[in-house]
Order: sequence, then C-alpha cells, then structure tokens
Amino acid sequence: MTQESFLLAGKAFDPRDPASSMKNPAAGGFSSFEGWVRNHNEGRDVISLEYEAYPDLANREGNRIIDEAFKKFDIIDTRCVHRTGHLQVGEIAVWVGVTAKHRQDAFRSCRYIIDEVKARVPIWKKEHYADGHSGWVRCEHCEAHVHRH
Amino acid sequence: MTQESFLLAGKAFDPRDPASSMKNPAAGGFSSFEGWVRNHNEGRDVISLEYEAYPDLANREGNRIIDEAFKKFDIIDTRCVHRTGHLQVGEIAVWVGVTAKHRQDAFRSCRYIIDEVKARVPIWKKEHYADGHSGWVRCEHCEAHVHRH
Amino acid sequence: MKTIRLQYFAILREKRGQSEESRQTTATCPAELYGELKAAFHFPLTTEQLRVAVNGEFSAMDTPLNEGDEVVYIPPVAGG
Amino acid sequence: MKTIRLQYFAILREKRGQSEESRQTTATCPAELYGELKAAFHFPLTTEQLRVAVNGEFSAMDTPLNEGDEVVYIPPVAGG
Repeated sequence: MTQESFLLAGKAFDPRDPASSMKNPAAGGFSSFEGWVRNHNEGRDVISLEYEAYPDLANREGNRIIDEAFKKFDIIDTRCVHRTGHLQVGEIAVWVGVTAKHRQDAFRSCRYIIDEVKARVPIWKKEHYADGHSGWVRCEHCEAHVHRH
Repeated sequence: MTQESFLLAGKAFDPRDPASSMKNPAAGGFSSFEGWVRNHNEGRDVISLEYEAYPDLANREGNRIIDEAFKKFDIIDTRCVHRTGHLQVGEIAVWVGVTAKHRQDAFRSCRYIIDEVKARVPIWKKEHYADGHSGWVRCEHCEAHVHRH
Repeated sequence: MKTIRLQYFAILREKRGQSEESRQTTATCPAELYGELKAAFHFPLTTEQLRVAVNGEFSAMDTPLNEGDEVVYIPPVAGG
Repeated sequence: MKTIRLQYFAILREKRGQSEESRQTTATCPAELYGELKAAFHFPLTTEQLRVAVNGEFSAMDTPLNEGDEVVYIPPVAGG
C-alpha cells in the first residue's frame, strides 16, 4: 500500500489506470466496484451531479479506510478513486479495486471500503433534477432551501 | 437477461467486451470479479492451468445460475465469462459483472454467481506444477495418479 | 442390449484415452453402467464422487437408460 | 480575540457565499464559533448534524481553539 491508495480525480478517469498497477501473480481474485451516476434518486429524475470534496481530509480519511481494510482482511493490494466536479448520468463517481489470494477477502474488503468511503470521507453530492431544482444529498434542510439555478 | 449471459471463452478475452453492453442510466452500481490464475495452490508452485468444460451443460447450468440471481436480487443485468483451454499465471480464468440500482444487490449477486459457478458448472481445472507434475483439482485420487508430462 | 453414447471429460477422459464412444451395454441405469466402465478402464472415482448427466441434464444415478441416450459422468468440478 | 481560518464546503459554502475566510472571534471552541456563524449567515444545520475538523483532523466540538487554527464544519457526507 502506498500513500496514494486513495485518490481524488477532478476529471473522468479510466479504471484500468489504477487497476493496471495491481497485477500480481500471487493474486487469485480481483474484486471491483464502480459507482455510476444514476438518472433517478428517491423518485426524482436526476440529470447531473456535482461532487465537492474537502481534499486534505478526504485523502487522509480515504487512506485511513484502506489501512483498516489491510488490517481486517487478507488482501494484497487496493486502490480507490473518487471523482469531484460536475458529472453526467452514466459517469463513474467512485471506483474501488482489491486483489487478494482468495475471493472472499477481495469481496469483503471491496465492500468495506466503498461502505466506509460513502459514510466517512468528506465528499458532498449535489443533485440537479430534470425539473430545474437542485439539492445537497443528505442535507436534511435542503428541501426547504431548494433553489432554481 | 439473454441466453448468452453465461459464456465459455476458448481464448483470452477483455472484460470490457462483455461489460460494454451493460451501461444503463438506471444503474447506480457495477460490481465485478475477476478470477486470476495464481502462481501457487495448496503449497505448490503452479506454472499454468488447463480448464476443460462440458460445454452444453456448462452453458445451461451457468445461465440457470444467472436466472437464480435475477430472482434473488434486485439487479439490472449480469454477464459471466469462463475460460477454457491452457492459461498462464496472471490470465483471467473467470469474470462476472453485475449492474444494479443499489450496490448491495450488485455485490451480493456478483458473489452468488461466482460461488455457484465454481460449485456447480461442469468445468475442471488441471494444474501444472513447477516440479513437472500435474493434477486435476478436487479429484481426490489425483495424488495417487500424478504423472509426468 | 442398447447403445449408449458416452462423453468423457477431465480425469475420466485421460483414463479412458478418448473423449467419446458408443457402447453396447445391458446396464439399466448410469450407476450400473459406471460399474462396467470403472472395471474396464480403472476409473479412479466412485459413483459417490460423481454426478451424471443424461442427454445434457443432471440426472439421478438410477435413471432408467434408453436406447441412444447420451451419458456424461461429472467428476468434482473446480471452475474459476 | 483570536484569528481563525475557516473553509466552507457544500451547502455551507453556498450559504456563506464564499469558500474561505479569516475571522476574529472570542469563541473558545468550534461549537461556540458555529453558533456565531449560524446566526450571522443563517446556516441551515445544527452542530448535531455536523462534524468538525480542526487543522485537517476530525475533532470534538468542544476542542479548545488556538490562534491561527483552521476550522472546517462537515455537513452530512454523501460520496459515491
């Protein structure tokens, strides 16, 4: 594992780039997950998203999650890349890849990392809806502060 | 889902090919797994593998597993490709990809499919070892019938 | 006497030295037929370690065999 | 009176209308400082809905603040 196991990407990226460094003849399994921008959320039509990060702490917390994964699971390597900026429907918002000797550890670790990243890393998501409104996801008061843009 | 959700591949394949047809604006998550040929198994150095399938029944059982995944999980699409023939260390032996609205279903379904494929689909694996021996994996009597090749 | 088509895979193919054959037999079910083949070709597995497919579908070892059936014995699988 | 550096993200950045500032304050901890900011800029979240980072690390809302500290309030996150 390196300092750069967790990365923020300001532009669209190809998951093959972070994955390419993970080839290892001792690895028997590679589990990966891609979060894609969906065209709907909680009954509303979504046309695009904005991700905003607090970069210093996001990088620190992302790499901390990866350290935890190495302690909890018998894995060989892992990378996580999270987008920031304005994303269209279908774009990759987050990618996690994990190699391990055995597939169980690869699966469990991949899922641990994406669950923790979503819960803990300071990244915020603003949805832009087909009806012209927008709102910050999980901001409980956003409904009261929806605005045209 | 189509008849061709499970495929056997006689040659190396690029997972982007089966994955390319799975883009869907309603999908929020894409979980995938690649099984790689490892350089060791149960304490022995492995230099290459042979996979042999009973194609008719392998295709039927593979597609049956995918039908089960659609019934058990809320998924959008899935594909599975399994290699046959002679593979070197590092090659992809099997690939599974699943799209779903939510990542939990994508992960669970991906894991269900790979677990069931490994347990039920009539595909056999012969390991070739660095010491010149070889043997069919999970054939309990192979140790007594190991031969030079 | 009936004619059964056999396909062999993996260790059974290697032991048999060929991947298919048609065989005349008086065996009435796959278990009985396997007993005959095991004796003839020294197959290293017992019916408890095998599954069987008749005409391309998993079947019971005591399924009645009919003229022209295709039988495949399935050693323990190890995909992925 | 001390000087605190503030960065704002997401809904707090939008409400504040800028992404950072230096602020003179008598507040002794992040919770107290937030009360001041909430009143001034009508922030829609309470300290119970926020976490806080002081100098780039998650910290308690009652951590003593020192001259020059950098404070960031963290609304509920929603990555991925």
